[in-house]
Amino acid sequence: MSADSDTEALLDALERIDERLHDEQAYLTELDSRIGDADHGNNLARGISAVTEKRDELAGKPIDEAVKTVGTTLVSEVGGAAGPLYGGSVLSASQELEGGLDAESAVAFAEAYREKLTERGGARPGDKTMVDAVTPAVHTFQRAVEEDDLPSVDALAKAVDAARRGVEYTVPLRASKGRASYLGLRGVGHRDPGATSTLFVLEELLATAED
Amino acid sequence: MSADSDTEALLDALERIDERLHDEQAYLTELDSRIGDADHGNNLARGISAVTEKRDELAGKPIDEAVKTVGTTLVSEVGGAAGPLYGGSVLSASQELEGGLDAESAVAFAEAYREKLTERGGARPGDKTMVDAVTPAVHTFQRAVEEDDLPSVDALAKAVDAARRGVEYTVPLRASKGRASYLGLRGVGHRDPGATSTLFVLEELLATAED
Amino acid sequence: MDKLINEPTAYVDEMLDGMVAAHDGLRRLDGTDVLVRADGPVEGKVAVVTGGGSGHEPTHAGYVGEGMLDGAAAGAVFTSPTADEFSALIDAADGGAGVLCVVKNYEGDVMNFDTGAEMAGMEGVEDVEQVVVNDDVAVEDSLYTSGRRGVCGTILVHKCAGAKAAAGADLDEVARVAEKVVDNVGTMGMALTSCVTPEKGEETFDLADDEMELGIGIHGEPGVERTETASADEVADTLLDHVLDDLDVAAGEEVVTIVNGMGGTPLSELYIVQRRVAERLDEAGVDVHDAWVGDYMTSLDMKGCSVTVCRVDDELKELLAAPAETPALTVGE
Amino acid sequence: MDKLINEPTAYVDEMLDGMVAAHDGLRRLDGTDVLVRADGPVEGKVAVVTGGGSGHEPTHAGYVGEGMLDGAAAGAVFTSPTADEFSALIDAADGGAGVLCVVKNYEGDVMNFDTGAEMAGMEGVEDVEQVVVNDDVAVEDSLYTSGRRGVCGTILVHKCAGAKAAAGADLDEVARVAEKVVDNVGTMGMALTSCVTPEKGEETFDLADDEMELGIGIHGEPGVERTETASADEVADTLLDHVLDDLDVAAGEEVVTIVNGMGGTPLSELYIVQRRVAERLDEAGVDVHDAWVGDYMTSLDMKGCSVTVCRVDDELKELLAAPAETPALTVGE
Ligand SMILES: Nc1ncnc2c1ncn2[C@@H]1O[C@H](COP(=O)(O)OP(=O)(O)O)[C@@H](O)[C@H]1O
Ligand SMILES: Nc1ncnc2c1ncn2[C@@H]1O[C@H](COP(=O)(O)OP(=O)(O)O)[C@@H](O)[C@H]1O
Ligand SMILES: [Mg+2]
Ligand SMILES: [Mg+2]
Ligand SMILES: [Mg+2]
Ligand SMILES: [Mg+2]
Repeated sequence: MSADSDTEALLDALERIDERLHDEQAYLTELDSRIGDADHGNNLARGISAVTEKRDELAGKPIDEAVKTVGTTLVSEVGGAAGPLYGGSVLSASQELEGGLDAESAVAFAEAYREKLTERGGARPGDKTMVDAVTPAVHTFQRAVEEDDLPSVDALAKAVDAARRGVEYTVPLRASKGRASYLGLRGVGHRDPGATSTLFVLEELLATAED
Repeated sequence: MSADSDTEALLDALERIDERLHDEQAYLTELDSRIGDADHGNNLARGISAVTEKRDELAGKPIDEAVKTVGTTLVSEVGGAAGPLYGGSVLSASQELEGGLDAESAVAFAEAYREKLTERGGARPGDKTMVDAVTPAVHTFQRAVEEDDLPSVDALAKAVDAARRGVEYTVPLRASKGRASYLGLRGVGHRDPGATSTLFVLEELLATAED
Repeated sequence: MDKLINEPTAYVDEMLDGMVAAHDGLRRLDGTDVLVRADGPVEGKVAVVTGGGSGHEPTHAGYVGEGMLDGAAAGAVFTSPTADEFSALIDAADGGAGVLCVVKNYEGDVMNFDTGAEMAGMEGVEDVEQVVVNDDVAVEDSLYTSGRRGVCGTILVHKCAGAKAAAGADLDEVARVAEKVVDNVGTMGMALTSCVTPEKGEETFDLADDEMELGIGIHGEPGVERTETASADEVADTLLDHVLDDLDVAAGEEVVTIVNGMGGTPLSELYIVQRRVAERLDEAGVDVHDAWVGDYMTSLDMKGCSVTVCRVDDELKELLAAPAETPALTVGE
Repeated sequence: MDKLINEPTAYVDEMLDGMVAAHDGLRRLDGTDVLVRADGPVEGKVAVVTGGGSGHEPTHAGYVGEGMLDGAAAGAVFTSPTADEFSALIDAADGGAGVLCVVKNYEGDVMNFDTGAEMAGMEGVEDVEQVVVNDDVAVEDSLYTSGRRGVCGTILVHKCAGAKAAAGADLDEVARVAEKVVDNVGTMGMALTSCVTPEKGEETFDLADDEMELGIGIHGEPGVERTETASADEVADTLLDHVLDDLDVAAGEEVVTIVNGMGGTPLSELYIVQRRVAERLDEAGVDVHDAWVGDYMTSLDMKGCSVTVCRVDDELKELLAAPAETPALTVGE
């Protein structure tokens, strides 16, 4: 059944993301200590651990329900800014997967994620937040699928590339949202933690898709 | 007049003691940090400064009155254990100098100082306190003057020597009085700050006498 | 690591248990990190609640009790609580007359509280109002920031709103009073050392012995400027000048001040700062109605302080003087 | 140096001015480092006074006020006040019904207080009694020590004696109650870091990151034993075991506990210790009547804590619950 194999892929992806975020926990927290409050890696590690603990529960669900549970779990475990942003956006975008996961619904999911994220946090590109990784990634993915008719994996590879450039783009910026905004020009020269973690998640999604 | 020259000598001595205690302030405090609360040098420096500020007032007094003022000043400025011990003993012994300062009254002063000190603090030789410098110094001075008929300066030199041995004697002792007593065996191996400062004062008295 | 802790991950949980063990007036909601008044919810009274990351003790739950807060949600260290926790808090505190949520301005707190309030709304708590405190004058409120942070002035909001609610006012009135404090309070802080979080176990930022950070928040985040250390008087002057300037306090006006410690600075030093703050206000002809000195909103073991000034009128003075009985603040009858 | 100070030599003077600036209830005796109740002396009431070195804030003057102390003399940092100061304190506090001096056991304090009492006696204050507190169970009371130190248990002596005096008891009765607390209280402390005195500007003793000192006093003096650091629970167990053992507390007895911070340890960690103390006493069947958690008697910026246990009967419980209004401790009606 399609629901099952989609969810299976999700579980694979979550496992990879779990490993990656724990590997990068200290690094992300370190980035956050430069321009924030030194907890971003810890927040995400706590969240993804809670998600993977629900592995069995997720396994029995169709993809949209499973993703929804991922979102609510993040909302109720991560806290801080990242919790409602990551979790709330996943939660809200999950409904795009009602009919299962394919190239089209993946694009819809991505766009819904981006929309909810910007609506919730009020950040625009250039504000030095996770939005700077998410926006170019989503637009690139969308164009690659819808206009260039690329296979999803190739489209995702392009999206990851775009996100990576988005992360680098945050370095010289002055933040206008989040704790980094309190620093004014002192934050210039530092990578945004939320954008960076977004890139890590996308990289793991790509690795799953490539397998 | 005898009163004047005695007081003059006292002022000379106080000036030297003032310089010495300030020179050794950090060292005495350091000793106190090993087995006490790291303030002995500061306490004495504060006290001797207050005394030398009264230079003009002291200059007009006969020796016993001047020494009495030194005692009360120490009592009201030093605080801690050293204040009542040093100051109270000087204060109490000052009356031995009513007839002026000579070898005989100096012995009486020294003995009265020792007596008041041990009465007030309840420490005996071997308790690892200033008593370990004071007791041998006083006894040596007394014998040198009264039995060996040595001139005061030579007697004082012997007393200083005795005090120095008293200070060294405190090193391997376990304290039974003062803050050092709380340490039990951990205080063994450290010089007592109060005995050490007593030695410094005696050395300056000797230097004054020798001039 | 120079900390009295067991597992870093158990930090918040064990601290909350310790608070409940010490204070009969507090109760922990099962399965949450929310503390509420043991005798609550108080039927017919507007509830005043708050929440935020841990590490600021006695903020937040230290102010839960008669005459002040009805409950507080605790997040992980420096991390705002999740929406669920806020929702559980609102549900438990509601005594039927509505709930005022006092939130320190930061997107994380606001977003989680918003979601929590929505969730509580779904469960039948209808009247939930939010007041956002943004007293940190070190941060410009401009397009380039997410607004000013909420810091130590929040305690005065808790006190006044709590007293108003205790006096039987309705939700609108309680919210009005809270907003009045927000409109009249300013704070600026500084750090002499970084704090050490239990999870990281080492200093969040490097600060040399002869450096300090001005305009810090309460999460170990860097401040707005790094300078050479200065005397207590100079520090007091700098903080106070910024705050007075921002509030535009004039001679003849009445204020309440807080010299707040960041957790690792001894009380004696706070009084040295207080001395100068009082001297300066006296010189400026500003009337100090009351002065608080102590650790009200901390940043773990950080050394440093903040200075808060709040302009008060008769209403606020009366609310500040009203009785309160909480672990961290007691005002007698 | 990470301190909010001006000149180190002005430390005590400026701190006292800051206290008076913040607290209307306090008055400074001209030309001294003595703070007394602004509304004192209270005619016909026994006065309860104390004093000691500075650096332990809110001890001592933080407990001056209605229902507790009538005045306190402040010495230089960690140095007992001089006899003059004690004498001035006794004179100023005397309301004609006699003065009880609460002294923490240490030769310096006792000698200066004795001399001060003699001097006050010469000036017409006749009834002066001294109670010496020696609650530190870490120190053996033997020929080899100058007796046990007085530490945090002293606050309970202040509270009970102050309440008894406020209730109109005579000097003998006030002294009896103070002695009763002394007979039933024990404390043990530990340090994770050395404190830094303003004059020295660096740590008094070296303590590696993975070491702690057990059985410390409150003057930055070394403790009785240096060990590897341990978890909060293990620390709580060690301190509590020593105290319970010394007091010989049995199941079914009632106690009040204090988990006291040494100045640099955040409140959150004290609650983690409190959690374990409460758990252990519960297991032992000891009834905890009340638990205090906070910075009551500190050692500048030292990190660490002490645990105090005091056996209480109905009389002491009533005195502890009596109203008090002081800068550091308020008990409502
Ligand atoms: N308003 C916002 N919109 C989008 N992203 C934001 C916003 N505020 C913060 N972020 C992102 O959140 C990240 C910080 O997350 P985290 O450290 O977990 O939360 P907190 O800031 O509450 O400590 C930032 O690096 C930034 O990418
Ligand atoms: N009971 C006592 N008898 C004699 N000398 C004492 C006694 N107690 C302390 N001392 C001396 O006082 C010295 C410490 O003085 P100081 O550091 O100024 O006072 P404190 O101990 O109050 O900090 C000790 O080194 C010791 O020589
Ligand atoms: Mg963060
Ligand atoms: Mg000393
Ligand atoms: Mg955070
Ligand atoms: Mg001392």
